[in-house]
Amino acid sequence: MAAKPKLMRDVLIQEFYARARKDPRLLFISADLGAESLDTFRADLPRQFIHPGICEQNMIDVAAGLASAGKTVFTYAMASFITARCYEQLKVALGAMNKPVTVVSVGVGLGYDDAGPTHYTTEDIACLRALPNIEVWTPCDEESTREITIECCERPAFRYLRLERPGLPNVYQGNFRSAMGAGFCEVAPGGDVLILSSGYMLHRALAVREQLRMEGLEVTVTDLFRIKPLASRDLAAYASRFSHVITLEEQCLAGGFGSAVAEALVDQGVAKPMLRLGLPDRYFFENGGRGHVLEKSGLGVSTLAQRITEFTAPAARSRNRLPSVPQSVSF
Amino acid sequence: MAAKPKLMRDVLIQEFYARARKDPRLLFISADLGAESLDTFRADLPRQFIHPGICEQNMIDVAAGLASAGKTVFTYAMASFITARCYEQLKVALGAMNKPVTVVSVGVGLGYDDAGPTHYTTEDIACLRALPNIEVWTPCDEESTREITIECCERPAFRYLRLERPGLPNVYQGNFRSAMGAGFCEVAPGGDVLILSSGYMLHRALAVREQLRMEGLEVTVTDLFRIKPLASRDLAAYASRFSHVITLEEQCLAGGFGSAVAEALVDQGVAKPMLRLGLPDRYFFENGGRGHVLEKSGLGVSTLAQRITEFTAPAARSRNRLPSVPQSVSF
Amino acid sequence: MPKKATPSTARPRATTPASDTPPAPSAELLRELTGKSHWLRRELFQMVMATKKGHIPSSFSCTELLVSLYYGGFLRHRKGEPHDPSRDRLIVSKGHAAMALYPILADIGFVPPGELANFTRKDALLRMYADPSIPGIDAISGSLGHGLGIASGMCLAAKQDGRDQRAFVVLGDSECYEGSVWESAYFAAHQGLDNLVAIVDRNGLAIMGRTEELCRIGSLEEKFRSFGWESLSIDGHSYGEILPALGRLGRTGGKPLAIIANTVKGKGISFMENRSEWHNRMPNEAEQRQAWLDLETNTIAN
Amino acid sequence: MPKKATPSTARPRATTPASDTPPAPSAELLRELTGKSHWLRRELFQMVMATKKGHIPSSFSCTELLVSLYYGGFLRHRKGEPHDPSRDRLIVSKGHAAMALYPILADIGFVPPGELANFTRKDALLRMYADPSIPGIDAISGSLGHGLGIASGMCLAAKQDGRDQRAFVVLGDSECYEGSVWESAYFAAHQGLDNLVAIVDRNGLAIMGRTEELCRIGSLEEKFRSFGWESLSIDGHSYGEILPALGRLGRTGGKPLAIIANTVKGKGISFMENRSEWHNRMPNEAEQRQAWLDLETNTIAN
Ligand SMILES: Cc1ncc(C[n+]2csc(CCOP(=O)(O)OP(=O)(O)O)c2C)c(N)n1
Ligand SMILES: Cc1ncc(C[n+]2csc(CCOP(=O)(O)OP(=O)(O)O)c2C)c(N)n1
Ligand SMILES: [Mg+2]
Ligand SMILES: [Mg+2]
Repeated sequence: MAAKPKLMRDVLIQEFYARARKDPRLLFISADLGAESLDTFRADLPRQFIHPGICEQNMIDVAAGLASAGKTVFTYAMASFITARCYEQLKVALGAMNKPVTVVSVGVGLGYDDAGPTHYTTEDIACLRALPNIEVWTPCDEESTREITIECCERPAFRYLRLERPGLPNVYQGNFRSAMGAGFCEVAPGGDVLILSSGYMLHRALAVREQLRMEGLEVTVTDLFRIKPLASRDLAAYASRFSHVITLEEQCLAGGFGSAVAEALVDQGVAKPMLRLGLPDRYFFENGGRGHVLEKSGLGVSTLAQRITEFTAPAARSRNRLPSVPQSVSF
Repeated sequence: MAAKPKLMRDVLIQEFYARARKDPRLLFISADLGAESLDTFRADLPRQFIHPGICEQNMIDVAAGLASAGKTVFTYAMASFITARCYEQLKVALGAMNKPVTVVSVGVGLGYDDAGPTHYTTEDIACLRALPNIEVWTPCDEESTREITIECCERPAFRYLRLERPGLPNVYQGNFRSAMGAGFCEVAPGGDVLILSSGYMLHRALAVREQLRMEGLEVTVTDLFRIKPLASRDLAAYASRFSHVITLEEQCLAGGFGSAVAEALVDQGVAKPMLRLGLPDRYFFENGGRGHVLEKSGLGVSTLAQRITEFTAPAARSRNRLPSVPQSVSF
Repeated sequence: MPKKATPSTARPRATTPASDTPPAPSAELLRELTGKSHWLRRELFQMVMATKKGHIPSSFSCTELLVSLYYGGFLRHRKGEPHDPSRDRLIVSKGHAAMALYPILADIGFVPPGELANFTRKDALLRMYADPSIPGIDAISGSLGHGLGIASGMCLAAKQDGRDQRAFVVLGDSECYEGSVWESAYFAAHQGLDNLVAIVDRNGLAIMGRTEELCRIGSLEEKFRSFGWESLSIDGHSYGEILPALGRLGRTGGKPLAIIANTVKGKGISFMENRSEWHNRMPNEAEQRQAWLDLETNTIAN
Repeated sequence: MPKKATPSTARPRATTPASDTPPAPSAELLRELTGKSHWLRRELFQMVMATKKGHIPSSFSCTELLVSLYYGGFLRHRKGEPHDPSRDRLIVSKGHAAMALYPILADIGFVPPGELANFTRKDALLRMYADPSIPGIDAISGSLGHGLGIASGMCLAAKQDGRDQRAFVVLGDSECYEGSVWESAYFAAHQGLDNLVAIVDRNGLAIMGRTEELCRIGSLEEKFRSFGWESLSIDGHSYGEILPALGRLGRTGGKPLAIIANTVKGKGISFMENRSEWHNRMPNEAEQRQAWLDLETNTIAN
């Protein structure tokens, strides 16, 4: 069995640390979220670690001020608190002033398993991609986390990084950097059906792909790791090669990941049968953890496989569809 | 010429006032945004008017507490400050606790003309429709403002009301209430091309329709005033009767109004040539006011007419499209 | 030999003004409450150990505060009637310690006692962060900085309706970094919410270390006073100080009341006391044995 | 006869401690600055009247504060060099009054003087709410509660880099309702930002009325002090008090400095003074004549 994957936050902090040791302009601000690697960082580089108290709004404004004075700043906290709680600060102080600050969010989606709605962050893609000047990145493994971190250190910009709480198994083998510019990367080819996903759910997509393959359906899984700026034209051209496009996310469907893909296809005039798989539109107060909530939400691996099979089965093309759908569209 | 339309906020406050006089459980909280009608309200019903200071976060939490104790609460402030500034409070205290509070936002879009990015609110549709339990309504005239207000007083729920800063000319003539349940209403019929819009931009859509009519192109203008819950099936069925679907909004295109429509069409399997017209993805620091910014953003009436003509012209069906678009899609 | 738990006499003494002091609690009540502390800590420890989920140190620093509210007669309620609208309200705004209420809620018949063993288990009632779906819980928790505003709304509603209802809010000291706390502080003072009590669990620790080293908080007593509150500091593990402090409720000349309770995070488990690293950690087997020994011995002088 | 503008002697006196007081400003400087007040108010009035856009009362309550910073030698800058990185920073965090800087920025050669007449006009440089695209403006404004945090970041960076650079933030008193202000207050104190000065324009008015009636603010001097700041109150229209207060910069024993400047909203225009309804209103022709008369007479005793 493979070694337990490193926590994404440790990957990021270690990479940042290596550069911060050489460059005192690199500053790390945490609103009281820790990490093993951060203990080392604090001990070695106390002047480059800033604890602003548990106040996310001030953290973002301070980061804007530091960046104005030439610092390369990473801000770091739990996903909901570094996005929803200080959304206007992100909009005004980082977005409108276009400050090169990296906003590192830990535990997106249902990552804080047992915590419930206050910690679940299922609207961050919808909110943050609505801001001009921002970039939104979702790594899915150690390599992609590392490469994105390097990019943030070396070419600072206003970026939002969506880290998972746990470490995730490897997806990339040295090929992430070359894929970075494109914004998406086919990580498992096969068949006529495309699943687009990212982060934690990308791994679930891969599991669904395995299950479908056993059932005789081949699907391609592609990591759409940069949801903003979205490579709309390239993505649409790519998607147009498939018969069906499926998006899989651990976000609300309104405005989220699948919504961004739908926008791209519609804007580029690519009409494909598309299935957007994501969380139902409600708050989750269930005990039982991430897997359980996903299961109950129709996002368990077998349920997903079944939903995809049904969606892509020829019969489904007329079923569950509006009577008034035109039989032929060309534009 | 018609009388100058009443400010939307005055319509809302007067309607609320009429009920509040009879029912002391109705409370109005303003984070320091005034209105002529509010001066009357404060003078007559001082116990039912609450000024929490200029602190939008506390305003929302207090409203949640009041609602928990059976009060019918309206909270009121400028659009950006009552949405972005207290977004996590909306999520946690009103959304997750499902409290029947009406969040009244004034000056959505570029409504605060000369103010620039801190006051422009071009991401509120994207953010707020991402919250479970919320309803999102955009009135476009006096009648729709009044009817929605009555609904909020009589059947309180967690609702977000997007008011314009200025008063807008009449669109409805006694027919809004009967349209309310549907969530959208055809306000100007004609031709094969559908423009969906709401609020301020609905009026621009009507102006564009006039111009296009003079140029010989008939378009239908439909007011999609409830963007959440979205009547996806009905809307898709309705849209499928047209040859082209156009959305027009004063929001960012990522996750906004047109995005919600695109989601509905894609989810319902209605493939239509669709054009999403909205703001470019940047912050606006220009002087010159709303009209000027819209003009510069390609949303001036003649530019819009031209964009729509080009989009719907038969020649356009292949132009500006990806080479790989399938020539025939049926599903 | 295990290090003994810090005796609470090491904490600063109460600053309650001498005049207008409520009568001292009886020795009998003090004994009863001390027994409840002892009981609650053991219940909580077992509850957490069952699934290894929850926050012990944060719950143990406010144990005496919660016991005082429920068993000292301050949080007026009727046994078995969580939905009684006249019940006084309590929001543990430092929501990671709201779980400390569960054994109490079971004890007073608000939730079935059998549920304690199912804490955080699949489909069970009691969640890591409490919310109003649990009988007796008055607000959602888990995000810091909401409780004071929500409780202010409740207290204002009670006043408007002429109901004699109070609300208590337990805040973390680091929670008081959140600006929303101070927004609500203005509001409660201006509205004259003398039916509102904020109790700050001043254990001196955030997750990453000591508050005064990370980002100085200084005197919360002075801060609340400067925001127009009646404000006093006490030893938050001493019933002899907590009860008189709570007794000031209703004697504040129309002001909301802030009680800064100096406490020890992890109080009662020697090796957890005052150690921030235990915020998110679970004891191993040897540590569990030591912890249980500490809890059985109960060296806390309440 | 028009009502005379309130003489500033009606305001509370300074509380600067007697010891460690910087030398009193010379009579000549006081005369020069008084002239600048007179000039700035008239410039602003004309600027606003041209397009009937802007916020006069909010600008007039902080006129003397801004004049002191630029012409009293506190905000160190080089004429005509807005992009000099060593320039001291100023954020008018009550952004609706950031426009009050424009005539000064023109005067010191940061923006072309001709731009004043184009304030808020299409495609012109000077906007209703200032932002860094305007030379000499250090942060975006228009949303309350950001300036102190942004300035804190700037001051911390200066300290880390060993640069002798300061930042001044002008806050509205109602802006201090915003919790984000207090979040930043903790931070600045903890970081020892004695190169940071917060000046609160304590005019006692929000948009809807008097702060103490809407939602009591009370003593901001005490609040800042309780958050670890050096803090003092002055008459914000009296140069004799403003200059010594600013002179305390660098003598605060490592603390950031908060100056609570008691002011009159609309100061200098008799019928606007202390009247919240003028926040968003424009004078009609008769009122304009009256206003100009007041401004020409200039009854303010600085
Ligand atoms: C708004 C918000 N920010 C951050 C967190 C993450 N968090 C949970 S508990 C905690 C530390 C709380 O410290 P304190 O308030 O002192 O409580 P204690 O456990 O010490 O009693 C933090 C940072 C949160 N829950 N909510
Ligand atoms: C976050 C935020 N909320 C609300 C507003 C709207 N607003 C602009 S100015 C103002 C009143 C400000 O009063 P004060 O800070 O006392 O400034 P003054 O004009 O009295 O100097 C308000 C509520 C805003 N700009 N930003
Ligand atoms: Mg603590
Ligand atoms: Mg004021």
